[in-house]
Amino acid sequence: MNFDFSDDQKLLRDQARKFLFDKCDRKSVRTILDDDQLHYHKELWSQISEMGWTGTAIPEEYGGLGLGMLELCVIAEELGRSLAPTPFSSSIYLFAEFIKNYGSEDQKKKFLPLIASGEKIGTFALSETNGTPKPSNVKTEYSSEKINGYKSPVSDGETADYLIIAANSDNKGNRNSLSLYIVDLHQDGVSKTSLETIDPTRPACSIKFENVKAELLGEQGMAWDMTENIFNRAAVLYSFEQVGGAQVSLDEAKKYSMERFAFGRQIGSFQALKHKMADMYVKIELARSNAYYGAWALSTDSNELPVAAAGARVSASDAFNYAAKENIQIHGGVGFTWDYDCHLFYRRSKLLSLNIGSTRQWRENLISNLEKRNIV
Amino acid sequence: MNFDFSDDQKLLRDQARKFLFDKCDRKSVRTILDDDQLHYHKELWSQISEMGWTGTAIPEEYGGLGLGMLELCVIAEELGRSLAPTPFSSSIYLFAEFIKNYGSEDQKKKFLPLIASGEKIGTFALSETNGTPKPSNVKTEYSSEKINGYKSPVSDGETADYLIIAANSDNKGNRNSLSLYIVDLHQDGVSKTSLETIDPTRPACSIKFENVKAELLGEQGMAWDMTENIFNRAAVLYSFEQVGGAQVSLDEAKKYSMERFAFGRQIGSFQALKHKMADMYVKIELARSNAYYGAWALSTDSNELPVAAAGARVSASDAFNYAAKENIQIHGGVGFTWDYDCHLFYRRSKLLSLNIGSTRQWRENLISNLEKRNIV
Amino acid sequence: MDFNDSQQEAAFRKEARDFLEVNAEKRSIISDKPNDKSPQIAVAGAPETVKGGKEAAQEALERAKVWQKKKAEAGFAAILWPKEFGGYGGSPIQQVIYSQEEHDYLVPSGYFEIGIGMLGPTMMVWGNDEDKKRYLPKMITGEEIWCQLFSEPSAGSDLAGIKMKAEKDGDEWVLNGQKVWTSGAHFADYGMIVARSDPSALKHKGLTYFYLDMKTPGIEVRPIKQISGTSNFNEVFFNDVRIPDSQRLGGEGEGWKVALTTLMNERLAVGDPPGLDFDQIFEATKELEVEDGLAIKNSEVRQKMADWYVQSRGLQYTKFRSITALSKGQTPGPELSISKLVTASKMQDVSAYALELMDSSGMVHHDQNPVLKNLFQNGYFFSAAMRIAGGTDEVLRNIIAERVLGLPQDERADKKVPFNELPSGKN
Amino acid sequence: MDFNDSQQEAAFRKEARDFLEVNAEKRSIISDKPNDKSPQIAVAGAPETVKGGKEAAQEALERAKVWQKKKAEAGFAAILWPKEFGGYGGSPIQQVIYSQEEHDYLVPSGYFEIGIGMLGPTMMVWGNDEDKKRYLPKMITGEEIWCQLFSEPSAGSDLAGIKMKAEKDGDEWVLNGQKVWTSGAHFADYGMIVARSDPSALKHKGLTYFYLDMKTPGIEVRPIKQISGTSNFNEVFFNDVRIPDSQRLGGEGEGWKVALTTLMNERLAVGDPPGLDFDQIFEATKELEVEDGLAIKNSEVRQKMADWYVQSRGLQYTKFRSITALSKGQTPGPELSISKLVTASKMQDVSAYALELMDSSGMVHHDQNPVLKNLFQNGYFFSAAMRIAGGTDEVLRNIIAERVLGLPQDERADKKVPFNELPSGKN
Repeated sequence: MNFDFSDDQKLLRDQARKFLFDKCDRKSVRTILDDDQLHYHKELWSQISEMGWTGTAIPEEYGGLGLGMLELCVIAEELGRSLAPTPFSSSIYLFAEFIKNYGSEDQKKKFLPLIASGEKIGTFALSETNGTPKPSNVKTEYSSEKINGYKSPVSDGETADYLIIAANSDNKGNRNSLSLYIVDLHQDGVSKTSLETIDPTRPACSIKFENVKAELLGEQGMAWDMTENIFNRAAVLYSFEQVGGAQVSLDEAKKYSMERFAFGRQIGSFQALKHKMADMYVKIELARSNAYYGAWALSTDSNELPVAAAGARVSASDAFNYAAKENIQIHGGVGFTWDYDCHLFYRRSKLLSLNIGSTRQWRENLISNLEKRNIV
Repeated sequence: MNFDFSDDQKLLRDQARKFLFDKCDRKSVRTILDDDQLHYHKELWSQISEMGWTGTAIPEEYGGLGLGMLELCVIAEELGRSLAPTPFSSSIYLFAEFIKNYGSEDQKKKFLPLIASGEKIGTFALSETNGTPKPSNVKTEYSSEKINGYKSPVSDGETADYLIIAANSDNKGNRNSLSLYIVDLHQDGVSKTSLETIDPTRPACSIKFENVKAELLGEQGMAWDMTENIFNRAAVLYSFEQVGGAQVSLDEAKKYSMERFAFGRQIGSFQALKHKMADMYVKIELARSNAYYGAWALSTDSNELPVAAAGARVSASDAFNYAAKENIQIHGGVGFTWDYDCHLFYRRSKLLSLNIGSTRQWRENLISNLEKRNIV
Repeated sequence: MDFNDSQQEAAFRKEARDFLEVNAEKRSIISDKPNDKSPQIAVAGAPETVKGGKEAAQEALERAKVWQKKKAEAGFAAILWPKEFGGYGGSPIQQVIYSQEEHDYLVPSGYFEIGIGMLGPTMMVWGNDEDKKRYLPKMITGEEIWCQLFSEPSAGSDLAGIKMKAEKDGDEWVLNGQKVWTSGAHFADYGMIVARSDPSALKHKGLTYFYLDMKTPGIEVRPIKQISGTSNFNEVFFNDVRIPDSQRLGGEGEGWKVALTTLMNERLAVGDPPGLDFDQIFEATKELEVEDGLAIKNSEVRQKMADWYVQSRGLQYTKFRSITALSKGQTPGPELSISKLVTASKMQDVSAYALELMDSSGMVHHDQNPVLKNLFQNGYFFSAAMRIAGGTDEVLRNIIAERVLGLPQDERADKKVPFNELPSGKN
Repeated sequence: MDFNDSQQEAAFRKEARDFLEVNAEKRSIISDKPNDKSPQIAVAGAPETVKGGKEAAQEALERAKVWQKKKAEAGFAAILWPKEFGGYGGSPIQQVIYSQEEHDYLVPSGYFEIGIGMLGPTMMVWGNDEDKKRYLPKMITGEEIWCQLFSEPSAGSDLAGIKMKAEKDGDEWVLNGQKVWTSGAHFADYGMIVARSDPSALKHKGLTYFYLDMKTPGIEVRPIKQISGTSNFNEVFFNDVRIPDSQRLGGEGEGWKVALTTLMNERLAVGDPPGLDFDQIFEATKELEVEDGLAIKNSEVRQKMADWYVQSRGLQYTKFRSITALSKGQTPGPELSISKLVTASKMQDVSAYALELMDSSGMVHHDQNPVLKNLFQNGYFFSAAMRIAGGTDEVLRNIIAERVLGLPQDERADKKVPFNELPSGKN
């Protein structure tokens, strides 16, 4: 029984924590928050790319470090703790994973080194409407080697050089008519419109495609299956970001409640606040354990992954949403000011629980996969 | 604006409270709880019948007092407070209301005086299986003037003289194939089996029917519509019982928390307990207000009744379930002993939130009726 | 039980309605003007910063003053105040009726409520005749706007923890310190303030209460930017602010008593704030699609909606019960204390859930979001503030437990020790 | 990360499995023997009263003793104890492995845990050599059963509020008072007890700790009937019970310190109690029908189930993390403190919800109810007790806040005042 990260992985975690503590303080985060024109922290991005984080789980032959998914989990937790304003998740958890898992040898050779070095940034686009994405809601089309259509919101779309996009390869509008394509966003016919997100440090845009060149990724008609699998993989990584953010929310609530006095006492001595923090702790520990299980399933390519990933995501979303929201509450008046950092976590927590599908949708996934497992 | 009971109604409430305080103390309730053979408190039943409570909302021409539904609401709240172990609700909220609203003149003349005087007891039976009752789950049949089938659970079935029963009048097994019938339970072919309920002071049994005589109530094929309407009416009355029970649960929690000391303090001075009781109070006030609205709709035959009744029931079930459960918690160790009364309320609260359909089902009703109202 | 007005009530309602029909614009429905439905700060007198900067804010203020003047002339601006100060001399039920009617119209709000609802009544009790004659009528007409300077960085939930120094110097007082969460300080003409005149007395005994001109030298007002990006509140800094002793209300050391008068006059509920509630999410679920079709047809959505419906309507009917008590001349029970507690958390839950239903589009703030515009995104931020402003959830539960249910107070460390010996952390 | 045993661990597991395969019956699945799945009291050593009255209870006790003897002979009864007292001299991870394996079998439980897990270790620390030699080996073999006499009517959550009088009379002590919530007092041969030897000392200073023979004259045991109708606990009355001073453990006035040894030895989690959790309601939803078909296909049911699943598995994986720490020779973190807190409320919610899904049939208790028999009806009652026994939800949250998170203690009124001057109400 070894349900823990290895000493090497823990060392990596400590290094990452220290690095981000130095290079990604709240002031850095706020430079992105406060400036509509900045979509990510370029300097930080260069630095973490130089350190090889972007290539953590990319094989050495494609320019990566060739470490495993567990190492990526460890880094994800630290990115979550520090609220790092970079396109790391879009480019690494999504774009790179799609290419790594489904790209042809040529595609891997072409894209992975650029992504691993941080030189180029990739992202993924599925949603076109409000509400739960369904095959029938995808109107974007691929025909005559061109993409026409519209995607919104596209996380990190403004920053991205490449995009993986789901589009209809025939007209049926069902699950099997959808394929994935790789699009170079630096071409005519691509028009981006900025969107304001609930967390401006994690931006998004909408993108219109008019006769845009694209190349097929993976098997035709398999977009939905591939997306489910990569979303499962990403869900585990995001769950570590969420656990990281939740833990800091609790830590800061605790710190404030011990410094702040009311009625002649530390406010952290009032049961109303103590028990709220105990509840945060419980949710975070459950989430952490579920995330670990997800990490195990991810790192071993277990067929438990669909259940483990959904469990990790549901638990982590719940923990971070709760911790971020009650962190504001524990701070009282200052908690809802712009100057205090509580809202940074409140924003991030909600964004992270929506970006690859709502928690509601992941609960549904969880039970579906449990049913399937039961049948098998 | 007069959103309150009248002075006369309040006087009736005070009298009822005083009467039940004297005649229906916890010892009386426990005589029924502790004895498998006793299904209701006969002496209490005689007394409340003599006082005319059973005839409150039955017109004078059929032997009742000819008061209104508001008066019945007032009495219901007191019955709920005192945990009265009688078949009042089965006989009055259900059986009498069915006859009053849908009976022929002959049926009213025959049954209502017997019910109003408390001489005879009636009840109603729909469910045959576990889970949400649906027309397709009703297998009981009426043909050649005879009922054959099975009903379970039948509240107060062992005590009842008469039963209104839903049965198929043709074989379609859909909503319109169901009719209601009145059955005299004192006849061959009726066999009852005792069931142990979660609240033995509110008993139930299963009943098997073999070639049992029955007479049609109301229009053929209209069982489901009539039942929905009478359940709506009963839901308001039950919501008053629930509010009454919830209020006593809170009162007793409060009392105990002020008498009991731990760590050198009244336990009611700890925020964990204070805030729990504040939450009870909030739920109870919301439930009371929703019940009042239900009472208004009931007493004015408003077409708001379906929405108002469902709202009252959902809110009251929530309040009583919460108050009863946390009353145990506030009592700590003694709270889960047989000797303390907390469990009487815990039992009753759950039973009352299941007897005419689960709270879940009533939430569903509420939204359905809101949708209908929106369309109209 | 019935919902009809008495004859007199009906007559008054007609009067109010006639006035509003002529002088104000009806509130639009949700889908027409979504921004009108943006949640407003529900605590007294905190108008959302008007988008468009200072000029737009100044214009909005002027429009509000024009409206207030009309309302005052028609007699509706201070229904409960005695006629001698320009009030209507009316009853609480009339105030409720007017508020109900006004709720259907788009009228400026958040400028005059604190003065008319809380500070004016305080002056009526504690001011001298001259002061009353001078200040009260202009509160009603909107010519002079007042703000309330109570909260401080270390006196939030613990209202009496005030540190603002008031030192006597001859016939004057010198104020030094900081107030915070002051609604409307940036446009107020006058304010009422509680300060600590004797730090060596017990916490509740060393306070004194004053009113002052907000243009008095040494006062600096700085807006507080909130989580929503807008500013409803201010910090107000006092640097050797000198005011004459004649502006004291109540005796030296009696400040807490005077402050209680202010706090107990929190105005009667004046209709629900135009907010984000069951009706809005009900609309949204008719537009949004989830995995198995329209959200409103989904069982989980329906179950949640039902709970919000009974909370929302339960509060409304609770208000009806209070109004009934009022219309019978009784004091309403403590039922209203539950309103903000329930409403704020409900709004947070409803908002967060609506974003869930939008799935990844829920991330997108602002007018690009087609469902009910940015209503739920705004609500997500606004509700977090609403759970705190005007009494945190925790303070409200304590109030219900202690004042409504009569449960014992928390162990209090601050009752028997001189204020300047109380532990207070670094604040 | 992997879930495999080390070579040594695997060998030990095989040893345990071999023993169990030969000597015990595999636990049946849910639908075969529903009563085996009835929730058991999760606190140490409280076997559900056996249905069928005293004789059946006696038989069950005898069976348990037979089983315990076998287990002790095989070395598995006290894996953590040193060999000199009949233990296995094993490691915590071995204890966990054995418990995991035993969990799959139907074996008697609730008789010996308190002795082996808590009282034996207390004697090892505080007893003299003679006592240890005399009593410890028979705890393991099950020849002598021990109970823990700590709680009192006014010492529940407030464990140190003990009033039981211990008065010294020459070489003897005279005990007078009442204990309560004593598991197994009705079949125990010996007990350990904390009593107040000096009421004028501070609350935690005036206690003394003893062991005693439960047949000592003056002891009366009365079962407590619980909400479920069964009796897992007892009241124990002491009327001039005389015990020699030689049965004192620790010094006079050191009782609290000794008691802490007992409390800190709460045994390692020994596998989950066979209970009522996600798996059970998952099964039920495949049988029950709601308005739109099978419950498992209903969206609201699925959403709720998902939350219970992640709670349930989250606890299980948290335990894996602790076991990992154990297997590396570390002390597990405080993660385990969350287990009962989460489990008890989850069980109450799951039970109540299952009854909802049954609709009116949920009212019916007992074997007539065809879905999973009376599992959820029992769970509805049992969980209410589980949220209290062994530390209420509120005490557990306090423990997490103070001991895990390091938050400040509540204001304590009882720290500086002699015990007999503390307010204590009528109890």
